[in-house]
Amino acid sequence: MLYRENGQFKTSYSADQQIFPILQDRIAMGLLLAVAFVAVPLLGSEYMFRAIFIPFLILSLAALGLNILVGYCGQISLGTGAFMAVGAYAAYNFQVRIEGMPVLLSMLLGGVCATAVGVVFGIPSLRIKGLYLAVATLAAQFFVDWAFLRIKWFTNDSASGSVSVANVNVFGLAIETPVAKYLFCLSFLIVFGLLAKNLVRSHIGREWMAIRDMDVAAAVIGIRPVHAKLSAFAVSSFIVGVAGALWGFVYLGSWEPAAFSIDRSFQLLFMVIIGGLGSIMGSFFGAAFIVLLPILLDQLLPALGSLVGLDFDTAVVSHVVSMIFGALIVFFLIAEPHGLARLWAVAKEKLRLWPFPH
Amino acid sequence: MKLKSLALAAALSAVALSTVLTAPAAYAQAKEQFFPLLPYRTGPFAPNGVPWANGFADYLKLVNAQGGMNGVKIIFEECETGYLTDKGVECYERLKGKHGGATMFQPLSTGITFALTEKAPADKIPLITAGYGRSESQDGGVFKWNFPLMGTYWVAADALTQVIGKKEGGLDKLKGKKIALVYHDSPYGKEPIPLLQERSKMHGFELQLLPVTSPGVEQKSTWLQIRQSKPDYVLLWGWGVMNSTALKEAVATGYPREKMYGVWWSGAEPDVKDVGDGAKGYNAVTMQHGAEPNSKIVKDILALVHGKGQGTGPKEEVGSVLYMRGAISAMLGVEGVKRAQERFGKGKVMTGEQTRWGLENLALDQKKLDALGFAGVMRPVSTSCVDHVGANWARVHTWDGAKWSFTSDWLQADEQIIKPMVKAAADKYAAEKKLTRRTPEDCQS
Amino acid sequence: MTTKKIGEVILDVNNISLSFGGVRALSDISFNVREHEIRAIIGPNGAGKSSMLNCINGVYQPQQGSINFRGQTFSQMNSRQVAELGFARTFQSLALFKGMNVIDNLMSGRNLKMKTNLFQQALYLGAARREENEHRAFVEHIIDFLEIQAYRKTPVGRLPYGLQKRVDLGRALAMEPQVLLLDEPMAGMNVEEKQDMCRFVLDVNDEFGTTIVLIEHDMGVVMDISDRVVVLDYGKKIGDGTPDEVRSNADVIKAYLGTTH
Amino acid sequence: MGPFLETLIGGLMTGMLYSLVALGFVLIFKASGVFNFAQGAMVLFAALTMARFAQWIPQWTGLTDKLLVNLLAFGVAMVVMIGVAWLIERLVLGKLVNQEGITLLMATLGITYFLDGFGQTLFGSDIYKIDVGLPKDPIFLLEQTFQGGILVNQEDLAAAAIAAALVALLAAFFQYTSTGRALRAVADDHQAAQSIGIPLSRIWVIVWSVAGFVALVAGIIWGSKLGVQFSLSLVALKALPVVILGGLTSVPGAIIGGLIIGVGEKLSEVFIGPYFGGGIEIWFAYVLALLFLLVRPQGLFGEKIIDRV
Repeated sequence: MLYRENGQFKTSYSADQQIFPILQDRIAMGLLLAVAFVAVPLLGSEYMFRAIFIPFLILSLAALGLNILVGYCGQISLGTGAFMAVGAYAAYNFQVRIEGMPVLLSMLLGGVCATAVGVVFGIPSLRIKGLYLAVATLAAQFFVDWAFLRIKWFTNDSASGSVSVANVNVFGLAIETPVAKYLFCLSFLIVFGLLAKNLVRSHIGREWMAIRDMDVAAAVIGIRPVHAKLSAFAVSSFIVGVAGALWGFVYLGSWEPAAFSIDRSFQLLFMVIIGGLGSIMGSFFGAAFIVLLPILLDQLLPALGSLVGLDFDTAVVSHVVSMIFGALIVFFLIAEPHGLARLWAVAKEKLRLWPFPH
Repeated sequence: MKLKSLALAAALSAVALSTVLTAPAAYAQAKEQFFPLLPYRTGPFAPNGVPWANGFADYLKLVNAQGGMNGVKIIFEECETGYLTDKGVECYERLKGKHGGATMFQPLSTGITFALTEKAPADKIPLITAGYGRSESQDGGVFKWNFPLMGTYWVAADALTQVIGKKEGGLDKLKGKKIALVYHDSPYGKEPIPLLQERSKMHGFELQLLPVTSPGVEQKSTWLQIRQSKPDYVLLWGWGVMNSTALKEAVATGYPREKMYGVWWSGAEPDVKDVGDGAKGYNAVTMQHGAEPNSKIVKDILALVHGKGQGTGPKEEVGSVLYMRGAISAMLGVEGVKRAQERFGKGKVMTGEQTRWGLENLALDQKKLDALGFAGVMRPVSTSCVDHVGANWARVHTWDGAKWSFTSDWLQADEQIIKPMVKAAADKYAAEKKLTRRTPEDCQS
Repeated sequence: MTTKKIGEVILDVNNISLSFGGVRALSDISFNVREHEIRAIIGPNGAGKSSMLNCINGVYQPQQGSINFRGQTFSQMNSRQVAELGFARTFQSLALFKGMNVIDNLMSGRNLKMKTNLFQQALYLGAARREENEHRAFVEHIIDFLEIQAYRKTPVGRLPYGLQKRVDLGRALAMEPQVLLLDEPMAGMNVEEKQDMCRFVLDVNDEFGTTIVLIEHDMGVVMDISDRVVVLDYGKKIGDGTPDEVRSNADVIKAYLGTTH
Repeated sequence: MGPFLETLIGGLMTGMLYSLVALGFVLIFKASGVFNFAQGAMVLFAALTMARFAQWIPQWTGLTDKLLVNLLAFGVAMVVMIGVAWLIERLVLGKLVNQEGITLLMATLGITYFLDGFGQTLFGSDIYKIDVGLPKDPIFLLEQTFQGGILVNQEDLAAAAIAAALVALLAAFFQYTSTGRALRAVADDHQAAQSIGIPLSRIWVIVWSVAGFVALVAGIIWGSKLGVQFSLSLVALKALPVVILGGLTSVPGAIIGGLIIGVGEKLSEVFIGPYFGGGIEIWFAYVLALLFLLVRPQGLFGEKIIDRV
């Protein structure tokens, strides 16, 4: 009953173009932020922060980046892990090689490097489409994996090829405690989420979607595919790269290329599919879903098993998890190609019209 | 539409449930010491991960069956890592708080070890990385919480060079020889390189590095290169499916297995059993473990654990190489706790901090080992504040087509070579992390 | 309509030939278009009408021939360039951006005219916001003109065919074109829809004085609204002139009017 | 010279095996427009089934004759793969008709995860043995011409032979059987195929079964080389550059592409690799394919795509 938009008339185009045109949504968003910034830090347990919230936030950021490329511009990429890696290792190098380099800056610079690499590997997208491009991006994945294993310079000549960063602190505040890390990642996510939203609702966003939906028509109305695709690759890789830097600096603290393997690329792709292609919200839903599901099943299945008297060993559990993943991917593609975000929208639609069916 | 709302419901409930479930039960049981397990029973390396985990679990069960650690029973819980670093970190976070707090962690993965090395000090939980992990972490002065007990990959590599030296009739005879290192292209595989380079400088043998991309099922070109460069020996730093593949390729290119030496991850039954006779003559180093089907400890486990139908894995596996590895690793953890109890009170549950002291002051002499049933299996281990490795002895065993049997006597890695390397590496790490070495006072804590 | 003043020749198509692999799609086509006129291209299926338009706005690259627009001569057009010259076009098989709503589809027509850079857009302050609003205002005029106010926020994929055709036209108009290329704007429409569409085309033509080149099947419509007609058959030009001339052209009658469509 | 020839031959052999996996991709793509990422998972699944039944059948029935056991196991595996094909059509493809390629690709990613998990839950994740009696020992040619001779791996030789035979078989199947022709018809145009009364769903089941068969053979060969284990599903990643290079729709493309990649990768690793510290073959294959694409976006034998408006 409370969720109604009638009586809210837009008197200006800016008002009509807001991110959340409906008052109730704005209120809800405000509450959500309040919870995220105040309630969660007060209530969350350390495990929640370290094992759920922080990875969730960072991966949402990465998914957000990927969604711009896949969801908005329609250029599929199986090399996301590689771009995360570039972000992480580049940031690491800025950190260790330049004395007194502020962490925040090295992370952003990491993102910039990822952008460069992203654009380079995006160039094939001008010639090749769809499936072919998917394979082309795998080239990025494997090459980058190899480069960080082989080229000692990138890892500051560490014997084993894995690197670790000193205590992260930003503007003098140490990002040490789980809560601090959580808030750090959260602010990153919100800022980038906002910027991304602005991009996709401005003309650059329309260029991307035009290319995605009907590239010939897009060209005819004067959109340059080169510009659209490469800008999508650039923006996407930048965000993904920053996410990679966060993953290394804040979540792992010490890492090797395997942390950004092809599995990561697939994981992120799944987040985007399940969450909702072409939806900022969707990226968050997807990340939450994919981060939580295995953890949940890990703990749920043995419990269920013991109820019916068989005990799953950990191997079976993780196999079942991958089965469920697979099944869900297919399920979503069939039942709801636009993912959780769409379900969310549908639910809201219903609520708005409630109690009337239409 | 029905499907959709269903999915929505599923998604939401999943979120809701998880928030409830994943909060660890942080209540302490009376008299129960919690041992978390981070095995990998899945993925490309499962064949090696499984027996290790079973041995580990069985030993803990044995301890309980024998009345626990001075009356303190052990509870343990597994969390599958699949050898994925982020999964490992999640497991660590999940388990560290449970059942009154984790006693110690044994990550069983170089990647996870690296990640946890950053976290353990803050949580005051020691890390045991028996025979693996980062080699420089044996420097207790910098790595207060890491315990690469009974040797690191550097120890393993050093022992192997010595064996080869012996075979040639003296290390000096290695001059002008060529040794190829076929290694898993990852931090794990790269660990031995600095030491081998050091050795090759000393003795003037040529070291050929041949990385194999994980998981290592594609090695044709590697072995073609070996066939062309004809090294006198091949060191195999492989793993899981990579080992059997390497041996098969060796057969296919006709490289003599007698001249192949593997690290201990490449020297267990799963690595050779499906190559069978093809692997006959292949050697691997063992760090105080190995196939010991007749040792007392194995008999005990068969009697008190499998006998009661509580065996974790199949009976046949008990006493196999990696099974023993797991059992020994578990034993070291248990002994660490017992040692701690000697100082902080027998029959009490030890905190991670106390256990750390126990591990740092391990004194497993032959008598103790015999009592534990490890007579003949391993040599004494004794650690100190600066030395977190405790022992650097190794043996080589050889596959005769059906089973592994020891073909060398005990060798000790050369401290003169390893010590300075450890110190240098540890200092570099300390510098990177802006750490200062521990003071003698700190050692007393 | 007779009152409308037809201007100079602005678009001159000379000896265009196009082929895919071996297949000749167009051979040696020439015709011109005067300012403000409505120029129709007719012909049976596969006559090469759409290919002709595709050559003009750079979707296909003709092997021979040149196109002259307002004194500039091009042997090959590139879509971007053509758009900047002031060409807009609608598509036979709908080519709307299905994932976007009506407003965004029309706004995308304004893309060429939007100048703020990526960073301004990311911040969405000042310039970027102002720009959005100005162009939004213009788009709203078109929405009113095409009488689709009710569907502003509807994803075009969900609109009925007739309306989609209108949005397609709207997107072209949003570009404020000098020359409007319409590829079968009335194909597959019922009578009312056709009448509406005719009205829009004529209004565009005399309100905004836009020059229009249109492909159409429906002879009735063509003969009513167009000033001059080009007839293609199997990639060749077989007739050119006012509707009446064309009607009386023997080849045309044989090739086209005779046959049923 | 000797080493070069050796590497070349080795490369060709490996290439043959790549083609075998690539063939699976091409078949399915031709007939159902699906870029089947799950081909690797199918290889693993088929091989697991085969390996385990070869192990179980003697235990259950007491059969000892190795050939017979292998044949039985093969039969079982084949049936299973047909079942898988049917289920995939039923539960996945049937419900995704006329979706874009990307969607279908993602669907097969889902199938991949499912099959990997399912296979290992059923059959375990240890290393299993497939022994169809392929010879293991190397033979040496031209020992008088080259010192040390040229090494040829008999197993690879046999494998390559089988692969070649299989390709011939499939070619014949497509040429001369009515089903084969029907498949080609579908490949060329779905509507047309339907209009002349070829039921798509059945065709798809058949194609996926054929792909399953190819996967099984590939699985057996790789399996007997490497042992049957999770990593087997990764051979799909080796086959991707092959299909891309060869063109998604061309069977000969798959073969030639396979050979090119196989040779290119081995030569690069052996002769260029050392200068880069080795381990380059995995990405070299991809970069090779990529560079090639830039010149010829539709691949070696793929059909050219024209945008119609």
